[in-house]
Amino acid sequence: MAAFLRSLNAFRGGTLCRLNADIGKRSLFEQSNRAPSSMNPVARYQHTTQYPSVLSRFMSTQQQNPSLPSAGPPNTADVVSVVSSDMNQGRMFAIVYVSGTQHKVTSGDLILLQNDLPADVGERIRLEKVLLLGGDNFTLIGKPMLSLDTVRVEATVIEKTISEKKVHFRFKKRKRVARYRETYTNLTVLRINSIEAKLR
Amino acid sequence: MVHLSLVRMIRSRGPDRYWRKRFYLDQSTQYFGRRRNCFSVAVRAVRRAWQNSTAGRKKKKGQMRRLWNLRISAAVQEHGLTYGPFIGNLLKHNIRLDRKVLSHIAIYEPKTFKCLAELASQKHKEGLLATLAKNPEGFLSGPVTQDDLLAESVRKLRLSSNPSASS
Amino acid sequence: MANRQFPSAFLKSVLQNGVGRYVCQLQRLTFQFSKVHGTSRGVRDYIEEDIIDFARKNPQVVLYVTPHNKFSSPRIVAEFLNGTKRSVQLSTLDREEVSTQVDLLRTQSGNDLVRIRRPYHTDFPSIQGAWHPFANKPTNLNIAEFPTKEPTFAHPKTRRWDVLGREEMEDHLKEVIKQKESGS
Amino acid sequence: MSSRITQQWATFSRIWYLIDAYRQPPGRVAVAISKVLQGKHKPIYHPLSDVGDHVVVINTSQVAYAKDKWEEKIYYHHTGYPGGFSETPAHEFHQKDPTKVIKKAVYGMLPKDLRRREMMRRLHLFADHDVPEDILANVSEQIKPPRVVPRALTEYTQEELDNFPKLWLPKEPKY
Repeated sequence: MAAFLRSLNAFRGGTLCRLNADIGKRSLFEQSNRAPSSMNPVARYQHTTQYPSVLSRFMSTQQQNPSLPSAGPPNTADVVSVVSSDMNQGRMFAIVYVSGTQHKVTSGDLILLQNDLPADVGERIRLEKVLLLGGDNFTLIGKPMLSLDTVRVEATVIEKTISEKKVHFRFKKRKRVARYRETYTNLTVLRINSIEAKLR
Repeated sequence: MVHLSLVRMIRSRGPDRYWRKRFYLDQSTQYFGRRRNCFSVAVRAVRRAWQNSTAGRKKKKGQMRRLWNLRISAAVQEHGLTYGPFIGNLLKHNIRLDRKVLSHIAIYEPKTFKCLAELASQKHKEGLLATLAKNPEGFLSGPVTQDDLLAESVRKLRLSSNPSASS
Repeated sequence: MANRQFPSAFLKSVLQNGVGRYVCQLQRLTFQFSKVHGTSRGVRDYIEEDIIDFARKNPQVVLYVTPHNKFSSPRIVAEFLNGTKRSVQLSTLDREEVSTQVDLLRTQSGNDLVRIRRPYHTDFPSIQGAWHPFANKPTNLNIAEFPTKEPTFAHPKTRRWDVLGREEMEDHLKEVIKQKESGS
Repeated sequence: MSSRITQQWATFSRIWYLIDAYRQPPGRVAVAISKVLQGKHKPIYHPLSDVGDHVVVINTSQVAYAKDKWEEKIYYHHTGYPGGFSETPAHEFHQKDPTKVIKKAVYGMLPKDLRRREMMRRLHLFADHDVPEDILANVSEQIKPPRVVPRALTEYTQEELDNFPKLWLPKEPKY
């Protein structure tokens, strides 16, 4: 995660943040090209309006879902029908618990497990412990897990290998204590094939 | 000093002492200065590196957890809740998402995270109301402002000065 | 140890393996061993006992058995679909250990055995759209004039009377008292 | 799928915050400011990625130290040369430059490394409420000051003073 964010950070050096930094660097009293906020109230969100796809996605969260009845608290049956129609429409993600760790997965993902799964390579397995299922407009939260009838996450074991060499070394100075051990952990790579869901 | 194929290919491979040193010097090939080629310095550097890597594998787990906690705390504050009630009340709901996944959701699936925050804050309020019902006297000791105190003391003063007003 | 001396990579697969079906990545195995040396004994046992079974179970793997006295230290050379050639030393291993080494090569993909930087790979990091600074801001900030008398950015309130509000607490207490009275 | 790079621009965009230091304790203002400058209010925070926001502070000349701290608090400085040591009480320090008290408080709360210089460059301090328009145009949210702004006796109108409930009346001084 951290490495990923750092790589993101490397990307953005050239564009927006430099623009902001330049504003800071310039004389504070220099007139900016940007319109004053009184003229255009949305001016301060200028950098997001340049990318309408991003903004519109979040504008949609402000609006009510038209298929939900607007007045009063939502009825359970209505919510179930709306969520059922949303399901399997777009891409979904699930949080699965495999080999002691939780992973957020969507179909087509690769995940790396730090142990040796009993399944052989090429076998298609079902990940049964699903903690959460989400789509663009809905979230199903398990307490703590969703039932087997609701969600079905399938994966293929595509690789079983070992990690790089890890040196375990204990040393005490002036005590003639030095323990050197090389270890390799077993790794399993899974390909997530499908996430299917159905409310019953 | 990196030995390539020639040393490895000769028939008599030399004394053990030589290869014992090469074991350490092979590890220090990318170090700077005398740490690379001078054995007595290199062996200390390599051993120190191994110790650091052994300790670092353990340390990393704690560091990552601290970072996740900080991120969850920042994300949950946008929804008007703090870290402690959020984590505690998710557990009361029996939602067992771990901190790695929660911080990941906070960045990549903000709508789902908002749902989780709302669930937690709802449970938080329920819990507070339950404790309030057990201890109603705690109500007055809480939300007292200067105005409340003043109004209370004025009322008492009037009662004591004018007994007919109370009846 | 994580530095430039030790290479690292991101998680990947060869040719989208496992999306449709799984394809075994191991293509060729060459057993290089000696017929006379004691170090090759485990390999010889493996070839006598197990190699036929292995060949039957994995018809896609081509096996070469090349005994020669020059191979005083026996090894297997494995060739993978992505062109990787990897050799594994087998001297003084017994039959079962040789068997595990062969099985490991069968299940590997031929990618380098290096430190993996992230334990997952995804083409769709975000389904709902990633967080950005405006995601959870109140919308009335769009038309606010600064400086304003009602600032919005603050650390959340943690005390009970701030979370619940005075009216909500009063209502709740009244209800509790009502229930107690009706119950008694 | 839209381009991933444009999505990052929104995620990593910096926004500008405003805070009014009018009758606020400098230390508590600095706590709020330093968190925003470091980016610790964002779920994408990482110490190595530079995600801090800008902060504009107004009315720094009006900060309020508690009790007699203006006399008691002393700012020390040493030039490094013999005899280069100097002690300045807070009130003198504040008179020299009315933005310096907040600046020094924030500076001390930021991480002591190379990131600190970049963060301090995103801190914009103004002694009064006159802020250049181009800076004010960037501001998109205001930080709530840590303390409820108290009113001085002189700031109450005569009507409010007359209507204020009195428990007792002070006696007229004899002299």
